[in-house]
Amino acid sequence: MIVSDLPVLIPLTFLVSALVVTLFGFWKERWGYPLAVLGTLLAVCLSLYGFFQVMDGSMMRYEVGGWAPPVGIEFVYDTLSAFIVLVINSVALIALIHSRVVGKTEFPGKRGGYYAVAMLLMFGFNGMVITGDLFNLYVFLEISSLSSYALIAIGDKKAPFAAFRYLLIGTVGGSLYLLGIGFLYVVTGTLNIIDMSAMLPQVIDNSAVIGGLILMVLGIGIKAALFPLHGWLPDSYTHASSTSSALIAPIGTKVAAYVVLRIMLYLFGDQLVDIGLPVTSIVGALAALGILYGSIMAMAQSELKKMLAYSSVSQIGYVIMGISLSNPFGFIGAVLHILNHALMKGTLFLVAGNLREREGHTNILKFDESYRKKYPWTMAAFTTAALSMVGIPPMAGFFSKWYLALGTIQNSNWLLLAVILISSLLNAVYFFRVLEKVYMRSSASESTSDTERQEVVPSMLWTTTIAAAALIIVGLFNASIVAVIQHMIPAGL
Amino acid sequence: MNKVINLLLIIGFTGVLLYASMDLPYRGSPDNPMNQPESMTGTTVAGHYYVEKAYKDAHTPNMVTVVLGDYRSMDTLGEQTVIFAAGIIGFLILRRRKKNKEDS
Amino acid sequence: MTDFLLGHYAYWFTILVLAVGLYGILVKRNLVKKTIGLSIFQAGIILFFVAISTKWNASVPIKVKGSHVSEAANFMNPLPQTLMLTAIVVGVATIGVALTLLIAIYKRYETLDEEELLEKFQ
Amino acid sequence: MTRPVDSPIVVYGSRLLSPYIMLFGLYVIFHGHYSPGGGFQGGTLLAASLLLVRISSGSKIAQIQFSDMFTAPMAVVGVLIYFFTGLIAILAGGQYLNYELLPLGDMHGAELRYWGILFVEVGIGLTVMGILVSLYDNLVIGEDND
Amino acid sequence: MNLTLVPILAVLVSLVAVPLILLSARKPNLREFWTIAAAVVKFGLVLTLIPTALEGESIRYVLWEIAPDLPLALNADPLGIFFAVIASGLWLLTSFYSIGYMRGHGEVKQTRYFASFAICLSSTIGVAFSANLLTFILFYEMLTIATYPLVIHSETDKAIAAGRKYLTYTLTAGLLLIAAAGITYSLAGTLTFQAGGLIPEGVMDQSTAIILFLLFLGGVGVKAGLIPIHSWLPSAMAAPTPVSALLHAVAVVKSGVFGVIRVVGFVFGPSMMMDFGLDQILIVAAGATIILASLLAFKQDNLKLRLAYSTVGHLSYIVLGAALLTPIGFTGSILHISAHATMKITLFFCAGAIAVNLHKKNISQLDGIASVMPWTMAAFTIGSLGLAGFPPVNGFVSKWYLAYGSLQGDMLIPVLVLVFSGLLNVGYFFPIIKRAYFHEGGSELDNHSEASPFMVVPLTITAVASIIFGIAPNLFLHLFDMASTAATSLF
Repeated sequence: MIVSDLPVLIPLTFLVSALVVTLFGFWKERWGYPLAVLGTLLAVCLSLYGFFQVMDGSMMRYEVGGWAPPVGIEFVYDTLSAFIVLVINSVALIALIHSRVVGKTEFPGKRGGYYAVAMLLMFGFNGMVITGDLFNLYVFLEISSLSSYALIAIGDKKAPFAAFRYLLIGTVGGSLYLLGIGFLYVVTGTLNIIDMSAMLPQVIDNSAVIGGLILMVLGIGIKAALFPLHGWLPDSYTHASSTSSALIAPIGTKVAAYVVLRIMLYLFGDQLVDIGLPVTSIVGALAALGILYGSIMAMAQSELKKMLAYSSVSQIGYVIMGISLSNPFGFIGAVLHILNHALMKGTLFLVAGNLREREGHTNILKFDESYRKKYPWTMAAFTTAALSMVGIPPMAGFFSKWYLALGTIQNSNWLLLAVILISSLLNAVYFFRVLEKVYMRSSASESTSDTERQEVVPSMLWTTTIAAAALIIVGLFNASIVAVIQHMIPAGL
Repeated sequence: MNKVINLLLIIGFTGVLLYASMDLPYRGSPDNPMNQPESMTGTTVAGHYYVEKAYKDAHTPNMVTVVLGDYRSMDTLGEQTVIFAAGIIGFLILRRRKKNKEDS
Repeated sequence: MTDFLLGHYAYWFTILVLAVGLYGILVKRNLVKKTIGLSIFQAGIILFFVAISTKWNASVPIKVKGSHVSEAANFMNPLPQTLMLTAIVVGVATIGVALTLLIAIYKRYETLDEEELLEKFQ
Repeated sequence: MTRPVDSPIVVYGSRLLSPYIMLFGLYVIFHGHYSPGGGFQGGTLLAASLLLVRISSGSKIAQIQFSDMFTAPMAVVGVLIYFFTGLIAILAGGQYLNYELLPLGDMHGAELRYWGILFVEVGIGLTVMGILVSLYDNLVIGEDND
Repeated sequence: MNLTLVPILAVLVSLVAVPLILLSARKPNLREFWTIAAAVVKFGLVLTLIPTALEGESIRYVLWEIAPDLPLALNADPLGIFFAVIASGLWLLTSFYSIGYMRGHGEVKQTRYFASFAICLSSTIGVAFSANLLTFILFYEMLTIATYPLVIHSETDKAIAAGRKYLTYTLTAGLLLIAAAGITYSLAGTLTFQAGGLIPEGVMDQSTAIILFLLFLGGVGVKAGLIPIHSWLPSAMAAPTPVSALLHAVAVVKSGVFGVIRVVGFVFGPSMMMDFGLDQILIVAAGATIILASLLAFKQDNLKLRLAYSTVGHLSYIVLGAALLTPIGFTGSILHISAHATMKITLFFCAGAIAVNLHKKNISQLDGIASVMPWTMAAFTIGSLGLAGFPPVNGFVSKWYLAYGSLQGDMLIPVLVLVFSGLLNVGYFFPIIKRAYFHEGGSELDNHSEASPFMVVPLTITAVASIIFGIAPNLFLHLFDMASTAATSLF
């Protein structure tokens, strides 16, 4: 019973957690944290179990309410969605465990509501990943969006304004997506992804289908911060509280990218070629521009979190580029990079959270050698993640780039190959800039308090180091992950 | 400069929509794919199925209610969650901390 | 040609509404007006879906007791209408959150004008 | 808006009107199977009846009618009703939200679905009412200090 | 005796030493003990592989698949073992020398220094034993990162700038190498090194081949110090002298030329190189580098810089040997890896000893130091004579084979280049020796004596080794046999 119901139980775990956190969090706000962590832990266990059920490439189609797909809503729990669910839930677990102390200092008195909203966010993300119905996806998209607006609004003074801007542009994105569904629905008469993808070949030359595709990719592209629709991202991630950015930054854009992947490679699949519009090339070009733009902007930042935010813009470009290559290597690269980037950005934002908690700021210009002495482990985690971002083997980041590079080579797309290589260099520039300061610049004050260890509390330290260690482990053993990813490659590729 | 970009955005957006709407089926025509009993690949068409079977399936004359509450009940759960989220968010952002009680 | 116009004019009106909404979001400086623009934008989408759910010579998708009309042709498609019920609720929730944020912003900066806000950030 | 309106006509008029709107809201929820209506619409009406008193008589007095302590729990209860309706179906061996498997007496098939829809509509009604009132309460909360 | 695990152990032994070194940061003696112990163990392990190499066999050890069909695999073939013997043997000497140098200099952050050094050596052995291109890249990049802390060791502005330059060059190179590997993979479907070339015939045309080769050359050529892309090497001389000695005479730069040999012999293969005329590119690049670097060496007054340019030149000897595409040429090329390593490390050791002992870094200050530091200057003389190609130092042997190889390939220009550069070598080394021996030293030399034995002993050993291997290349380590085995396996 439980096994076949997993697709729906995983998201619902978060819904229940949200309700329980709300009830108890109103009563005693300190209960929010353990309940949220417990709920997420349960979800991680379920998704791990579910992942092992479907990792051989099998697929669970769950008919909610007992109605067969075109009539009812179905949840599609295949290898890909199981993988993504596992990734986002694990990263969320790490971020939530990490948030114990940050929560007390950054949003005191609001922890009950905060964790409830965080659980709703995860409910939305899980639903988006698992659902097999386009409109249902929209509903989950809005749940996650509303929650992320709120989580971003909890932060420093500028946070509400950043969140409002995100809300404006994000809602437009959601609406565009909905409009795109509308166009496709009129032409095909169905909302189910699998059902619709079977019909699209017959109506592919209909302008409404093309318009629908454009609108959907545009709408989700806003959520995924695809260049040039990334405008909301840097401010949001910078001004949000450390926990929020550690929770949303690794997951949010990845889930949206996953939806782009579903739309482009599963819904449209090989029809993308017939569509009369070079969609893949355009999306690939945008991704490439985003990669370069994000990297260049990241170099110009003096605020660590803003730098990481721009780096997110660039990294999401890799995922989208992998999708736009629409060949097996590109697919592997994209999916692997979703995992890798979730881990890398998670680690980096956790490090930023650690520094904020201790130093009260994350201004790169103020970094100096004392940081290394005070927080040796935090800085080691930062170094690991930075090397991974640059793409130094055997860190995880290298391998997704490797597959992406193979993908570009397979398509003989030398320009994109060059972009991947150049952006690695740019990554190196802005990360080594920080590393140089942390490891080399002698500290201004020579007081002894600056050289003693003041490492953060265990709950923060361990999560940070585990995330960083995961980068190396994923890198070394990525072949087994890729072996699973190969089961996900859609038939048309 | 900004104004020009905004204007271009609006015009471009309208253009895309107009282009996309050109091939849309005529409004209200019973021949639309979503009103057919069977789709072009031979699967059931949800809209038609609802009209035909809703009463039989749930003894409820209001098809919209059946679709909302039964066929697409997951949507509705999500919808309820959205509302719920909005409420919690209002609470989260606007409620002040109560000064007297706070667990240390 | 006439058929084409009659079959499509409703879509174009919704597109017009969408454009107006987008104009409000992009051009207006006051954040409340932007929110109103957002609302209009969502209304445009709702109109679009309602427009596609119409069927000539058909009634609302509610069976009336006693009448034995049961052919599918006599009822409009209930699916888009249901979807729009959901979308309306989502829209309301979004606007609610937007207003919440606006109040939070206003409490801190005492203005809702975008340019003034940006100036205050400097 | 936290203080009562000055005009007694408005205050008492709205107090008089409130129960009838509430009744109508309940009607809309329960009659949703037969006419346009349902949980969302009815819940909005329920919330309207409460908000009317909140606006006219001021937030303080309105607490007697419906305390803001109850709004969020009521919303939670609403979602829980929906959630458990679905979960019971799973426990009974079916899919989530498959009302045909609700253990309700000796009813079958369509009849069970009829009742299942009613349950979830009630749940939705409670949530919508609770949340709309809670949103109002939160939105006006800042005016206490002005 | 089962040797399967030896390659991986040889790689890991210094990695294992890293945490030990870090943990004993507060106890210098213990820390240095770990370094020495790791070096001894590593050298011992590598030595056990020599018989295998002499038989022309190789030991393959697959760790696990790091990507589908691309295992992380080690393969100790004669060429790799040859390189590993040189690197690990000289690490042992450098470890002793480092202790003397670092303590004599009173350097800070010695823990970081020794830890990075150990990682570097692991990477170098890894590069030597890589069975495929992906493993090669992995260790190659690891080497890049591990060397960075050594380059910026002194943390002066100059060192940091040099570090940036180093990173820019090597990371770019790494990326080009990754691109090249990707293209190779898509062409050949495998990345496993194969004597005689891994790319099958007929999968690419002339232009693809040239582009691919240039990408490879960009990738490995930076570390090999080919001339337009060599300029990180002189800048990196800001590092402490033992670093310059081992890394910029043995580990890093030799990884680069080792990479060139791998690319020429094991990726493209001699016949394909010949078919597409790729050897011409390499010969021109190497020849130009040899001449230009020797000329540039003249200009340098800083002793280490002069040695650096000399290194640039000599690295291209090896590249040139590989480009000749004859068995003898390859033998000479491989031999020159060892020859240049022993000689140049001697010279750098001397430079370091002078710097620590007398605080002199420029050639113009070296007047009369032979009287104070006779051992050091004797070793220096041997080293420079060897580099210029005088018998009986081992530089002569390798040069002889290089020249012989080019004649075997009916090419005269390489011979002329070799002869001319030999003259230039004499030209820029002779003034140093002349100053040291025949100029009158200043009064500040009076109260100085020879440097500490930690430094003098290693440099004497390397100098003596240079001569011994010059007279009998096959003594002890069977270097010559290994080199010729490795070279003939390619044809």
